[in-house]
Amino acid sequence: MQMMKDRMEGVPACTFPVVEAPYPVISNDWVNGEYKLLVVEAEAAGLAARAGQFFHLACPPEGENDNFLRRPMSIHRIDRERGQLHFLYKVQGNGTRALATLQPGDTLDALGPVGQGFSLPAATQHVLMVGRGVGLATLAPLAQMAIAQGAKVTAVLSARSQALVMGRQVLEEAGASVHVVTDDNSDSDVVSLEGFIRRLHAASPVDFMATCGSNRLLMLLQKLSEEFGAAGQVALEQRMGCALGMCIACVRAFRKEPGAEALTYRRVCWEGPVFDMRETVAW
Amino acid sequence: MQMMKDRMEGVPACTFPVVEAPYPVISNDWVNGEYKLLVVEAEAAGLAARAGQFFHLACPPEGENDNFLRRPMSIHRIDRERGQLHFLYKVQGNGTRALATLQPGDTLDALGPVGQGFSLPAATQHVLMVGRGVGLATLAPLAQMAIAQGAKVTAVLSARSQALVMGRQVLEEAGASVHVVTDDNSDSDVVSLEGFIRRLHAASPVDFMATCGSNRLLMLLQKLSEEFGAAGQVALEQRMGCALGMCIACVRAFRKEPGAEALTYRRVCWEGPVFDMRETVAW
Amino acid sequence: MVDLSVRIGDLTLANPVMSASGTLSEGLGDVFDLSLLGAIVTKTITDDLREGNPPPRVAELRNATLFSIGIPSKGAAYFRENTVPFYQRYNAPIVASVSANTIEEFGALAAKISVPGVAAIEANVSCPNLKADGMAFGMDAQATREVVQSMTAATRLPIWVKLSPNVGNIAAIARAAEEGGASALVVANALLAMAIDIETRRPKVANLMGGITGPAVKPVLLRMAYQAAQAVQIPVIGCGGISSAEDAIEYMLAGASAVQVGTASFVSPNIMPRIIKGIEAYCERHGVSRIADLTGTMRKFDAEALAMRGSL
Amino acid sequence: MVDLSVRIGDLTLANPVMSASGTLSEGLGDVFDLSLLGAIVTKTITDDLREGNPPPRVAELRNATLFSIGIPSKGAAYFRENTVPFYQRYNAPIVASVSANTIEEFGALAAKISVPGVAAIEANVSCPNLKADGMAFGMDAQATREVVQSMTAATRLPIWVKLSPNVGNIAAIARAAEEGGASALVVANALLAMAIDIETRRPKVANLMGGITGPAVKPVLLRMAYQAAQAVQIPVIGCGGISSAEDAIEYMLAGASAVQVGTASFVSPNIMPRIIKGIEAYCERHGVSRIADLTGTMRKFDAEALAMRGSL
Ligand SMILES: Cc1cc2nc3c(=O)[nH]c(=O)nc-3n(C[C@H](O)[C@H](O)[C@H](O)COP(=O)(O)OP(=O)(O)OC[C@H]3O[C@@H](n4cnc5c(N)ncnc54)[C@H](O)[C@@H]3O)c2cc1C
Ligand SMILES: Cc1cc2nc3c(=O)[nH]c(=O)nc-3n(C[C@H](O)[C@H](O)[C@H](O)COP(=O)(O)OP(=O)(O)OC[C@H]3O[C@@H](n4cnc5c(N)ncnc54)[C@H](O)[C@@H]3O)c2cc1C
Ligand SMILES: Cc1cc2nc3c(=O)[nH]c(=O)nc-3n(C[C@H](O)[C@H](O)[C@H](O)COP(=O)(O)O)c2cc1C
Ligand SMILES: Cc1cc2nc3c(=O)[nH]c(=O)nc-3n(C[C@H](O)[C@H](O)[C@H](O)COP(=O)(O)O)c2cc1C
Ligand code: FES
Ligand code: FES
Repeated sequence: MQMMKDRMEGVPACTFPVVEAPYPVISNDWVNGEYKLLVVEAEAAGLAARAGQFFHLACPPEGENDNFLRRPMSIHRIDRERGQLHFLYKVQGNGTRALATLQPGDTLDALGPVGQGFSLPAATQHVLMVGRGVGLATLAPLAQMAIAQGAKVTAVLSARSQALVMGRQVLEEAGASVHVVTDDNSDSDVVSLEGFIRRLHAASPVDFMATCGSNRLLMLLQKLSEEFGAAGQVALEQRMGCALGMCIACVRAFRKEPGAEALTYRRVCWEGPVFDMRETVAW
Repeated sequence: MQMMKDRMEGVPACTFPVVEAPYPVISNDWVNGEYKLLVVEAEAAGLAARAGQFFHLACPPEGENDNFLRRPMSIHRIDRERGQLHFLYKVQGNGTRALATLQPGDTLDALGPVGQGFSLPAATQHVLMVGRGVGLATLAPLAQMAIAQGAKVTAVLSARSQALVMGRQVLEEAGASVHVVTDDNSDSDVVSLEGFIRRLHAASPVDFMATCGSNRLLMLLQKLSEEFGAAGQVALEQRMGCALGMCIACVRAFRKEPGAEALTYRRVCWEGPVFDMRETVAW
Repeated sequence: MVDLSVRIGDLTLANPVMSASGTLSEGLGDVFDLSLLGAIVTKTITDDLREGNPPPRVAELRNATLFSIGIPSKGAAYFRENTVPFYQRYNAPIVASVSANTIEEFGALAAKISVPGVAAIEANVSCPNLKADGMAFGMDAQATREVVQSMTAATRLPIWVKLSPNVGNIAAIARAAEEGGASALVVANALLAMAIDIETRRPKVANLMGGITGPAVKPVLLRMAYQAAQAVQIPVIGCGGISSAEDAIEYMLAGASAVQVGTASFVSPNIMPRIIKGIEAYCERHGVSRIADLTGTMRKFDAEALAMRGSL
Repeated sequence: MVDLSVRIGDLTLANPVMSASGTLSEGLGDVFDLSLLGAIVTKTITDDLREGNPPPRVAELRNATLFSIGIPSKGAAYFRENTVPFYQRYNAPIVASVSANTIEEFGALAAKISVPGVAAIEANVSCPNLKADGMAFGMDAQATREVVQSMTAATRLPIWVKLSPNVGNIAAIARAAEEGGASALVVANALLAMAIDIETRRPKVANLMGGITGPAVKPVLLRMAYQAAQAVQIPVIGCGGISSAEDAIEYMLAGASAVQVGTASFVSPNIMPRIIKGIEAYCERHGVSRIADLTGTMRKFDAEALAMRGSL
């Protein structure tokens, strides 16, 4: 705590909420065969991030790939005690492969926090979050926030196999009750999940739902949230230029109003990445 | 020698004299505050290089600088016994700064040998070579060649200070008698040098002269070689694209015939880098 | 102390660095104080409401990006009521970029947005995404002249014309814009380009073609800025691939009076203030007391002296 | 086994990879067997003797080069007596690139070099270095048409036309060349560009402007190759920034029947054989049995389906 205090004193009056800064890398280890967890040391501006916000990360150039653009990455964990930010990312293309080369002692050039995070109605009692694959990275801070707000959290983690389940520990530490479903176990399909959620809701009514990373899950939660009368939000992805609302590249089509037929483009980085499920068009 | 033989046996029939290949780096050390000596392991094609030829070196990308083009570099020493090539280079711009980062165990991507080297008339008795700065890098293999051909070699090394004199050892090992002149010592000016060369010539007539790296020295040797009736060659530099005669970028103006007034462009990489002094235009 | 101010027609800018249209929005104000800028050029608007192109709208290239945004627009009324008041909180002139479907509409839109707070109007006659095959007003000298005439007749604000680089003879278009009454030229918009994902065989942006922006194409745009500056008397504002003070200075030496920075702000949102500082440092190092004195001071090689010389 | 051959008019090439004019000479034969190439395109000659531009003629750019060579030439007689016999030792068709000062001279030169061993003639109507401000035949549709007509009247060899990219409407020029009787188009020559050393304030090449070549500008040239291929029935040969099999395939998907490789051979002289192998491997991986089947198989996004979708 003392350390934290000193760090905050060193920071100039934080008039600009978004900072482009070098973050010292603390660790960058594989969590399974596909994902790495990047932990960096953060200053006040970075730690002010809210659940659902993201950072825009510069990936080091590698050989022929200069990785010209930054890459958007959700905050997986905001550890204000230790003054750390966690990113959980899938190593897939040129950019994330280059990110994967960062080592303790290197610095991560990150821009953020940016975007509209989750907003949880004050009276929320029971949050259900369902995430698949990398979607899990984004949902964890919501659990932290919901529990801090006094709500109960049930997190359903869906993955191809048990070995690919991630984030369980972060969620349980935050106080969520975690339910794992896998393709291997044949309980990750929509029908099984719908059954599970209906039973859960019957036992303890769900009044807020959140998801990320799967169209299939989004459609299921859209249906159930409407039926249950629960609020619902979804974190979306799109290719980005600036992450600051400037280039208007990261649009997706949304209903002009919740439930409306008429569509309009909105910027995932600026109006989102978290959107009301009722205005979101499944893809 | 056994090692050498094995290496040569591994090489495919050398129908193509110019090879683009990875050369294992053996060492890359500073020889003074400005120059580094890069020693690489070479195959038969590389070791077939002749005095005055050069290689076109790919410099690793570094940060924003992709060092798109290769850099021409003279062969400073062809060590056929050890199967090594030496490059002596000045660290000055983006490319050479990147070259300077190569470490033992890395590989150097080199294209060569290319260019027309020195050609020494068979009956040559006494070779005088005068080099300044990086010019010395280029002249050393000529000493080796001349002595192998039975000629005597006097090498004049000119430098700003004693500390910047390089290549003395290579030359002496080859059997040349070395004379050092420096600005600090006030004996590197043209007048002093001219005196020295005249005395040398009087004692032991010079019938071949070579130089590299200084316009001032070129003009002096042009005058003296004409007066002494000695042959003379000079190694020149120019910005290059391909080093294979293809792009016609590396031209300089030359006399159409030795001594002629009419000028024409010739490619430094293809018709040179070694030219007859009598067709060379001082700059 | 270096005098950083530059004059663009009747307008004096505190420094020569401004945003390129379509690359700045409110969000940049979350990163630094936009009052530091020489000017704030806003995203092009049309008076008709537009959603823009379908996504994906951006692809990463080597040292460059391919953007295909179209001109999403909320119209002139929204601009007057929201955009202008927002940027008026900053102490930098607002330059309003506009586009339209016809010459008359260019004039009408210029009139509609000539409101207090707007210091100049930039005519985007060159957006490569709007018309099939990239054809635009800016590819034709006569159409360019008429667009400017229509606008100068409709407003007393200075008109800047942002040229299209997708032309054979930029000097001719530059002269046409000057004849039409332009106060300054922005040279230039983005070169039309495309890229294909060879695994899916699909174009990398949905709209097939887009504008290539960023450092990769700077030498082409720099050449055009030079040619335009040679062709006209009015100030030229360089634009294309500027991502450092060195790039900005290169444009100024070639004849630009000021510069616009686009894609570089996406890569590094603080780049514009850094460029301003960097130009200042260069001027100090080179003993230049007024930044405006850099404009057009490239020293050509003497062709004759060079003709048969081979010096490095 | 993939069939690598492609047809360019009446000519069948063993594979679609050839040199770009001005980027191959005898020296490359010291590195690999030039018989591996689809064709050997020789450096542009004029009939008059020329020394070319003063040095420095080359500057390094990011991911690109700036070349300002001019057209040094030893004339038609030297070409017939030396260049053709030299390349005849290889088993690859020779394509002779020519340029001239007038339309008539284009025809006359074509006649002079129509000797056994030459398989086609490429008209370089686009060299950006020859005329002030980069103006060239290739910037004008009518002049391009007449150049080709003059050449087809003077020789029975197929005429390829290498277009200039420094134009607004490449499709119009492409159609003019086709109407003139061209057998194929090469799209395109180098974009005119410049660069300034801000410390010395001097241009980086003595001639001030030069052609920017290499990967940086590929997306612009690819767009032009696509537009030209859409506009004509004759084969298009893609050229500009190709430095890998992936690049070559991208051009073919966009509509090119073959490709020319330039600057990449300077960076890596073995690149052309590597590209040939790489295209073959891609075809095998994708179950394409004839390389010629790649041409024009880019799959456009369905505009309607996309219109309001937001999928990644
Ligand atoms: C708001 C947001 C939060 C995200 N959070 C996470 C996270 O916490 N963990 C994680 O693993 N991934 C996350 N992603 C996805 C992540 O951005 C991509 O995996 C990453 O950009 C891929 O980069 P690459 O260079 O490795 O892949 P490549 O496919 O080589 O990338 C090529 C280009 O496409 C873009 N791109 C590719 N996939 C995506 C994508 N899914 N979303 C956006 N842009 C993409 C890249 O940024 C790059 O510009 C998030 C995306 C968004 C929009
Ligand atoms: C045939 C030949 C042999 C050479 N041998 C040696 C040698 O043995 N040792 C040595 O230290 N140097 C030698 N040089 C010079 C060496 O090539 C340059 O020092 C080097 O290219 C500089 O690269 P840079 O990126 O560090 O410099 P920068 O100035 O950043 O280079 C910018 C560009 O200019 C070119 N360039 C700059 N200076 C020269 C130059 N003098 N000659 C040719 N191109 C240049 C570079 O290749 C590059 O393309 C030789 C040059 C030639 C032509
Ligand atoms: C995302 C994006 C949107 C743009 N929108 C506009 C626009 O609305 N109007 C306009 O005149 N230019 C627009 N441009 C072009 C830029 O203003 C600028 O001319 C171009 O990006 C080249 O500069 P740069 O290389 O610094 O990015 C846009 C560019 C980008 C990258
Ligand atoms: C050094 C050099 C010389 C060139 N000379 C010619 C020429 O004589 N005739 C011609 O049509 N194109 C010439 N070009 C253009 C190339 O043929 C080619 O169109 C251009 O380099 C683009 O391809 P690249 O990016 O693969 O290099 C030359 C290019 C270079 C780099
Ligand atoms: S990424 Fe630029 S507006 Fe969203
Ligand atoms: S460097 Fe290309 S011809 Fe000499």
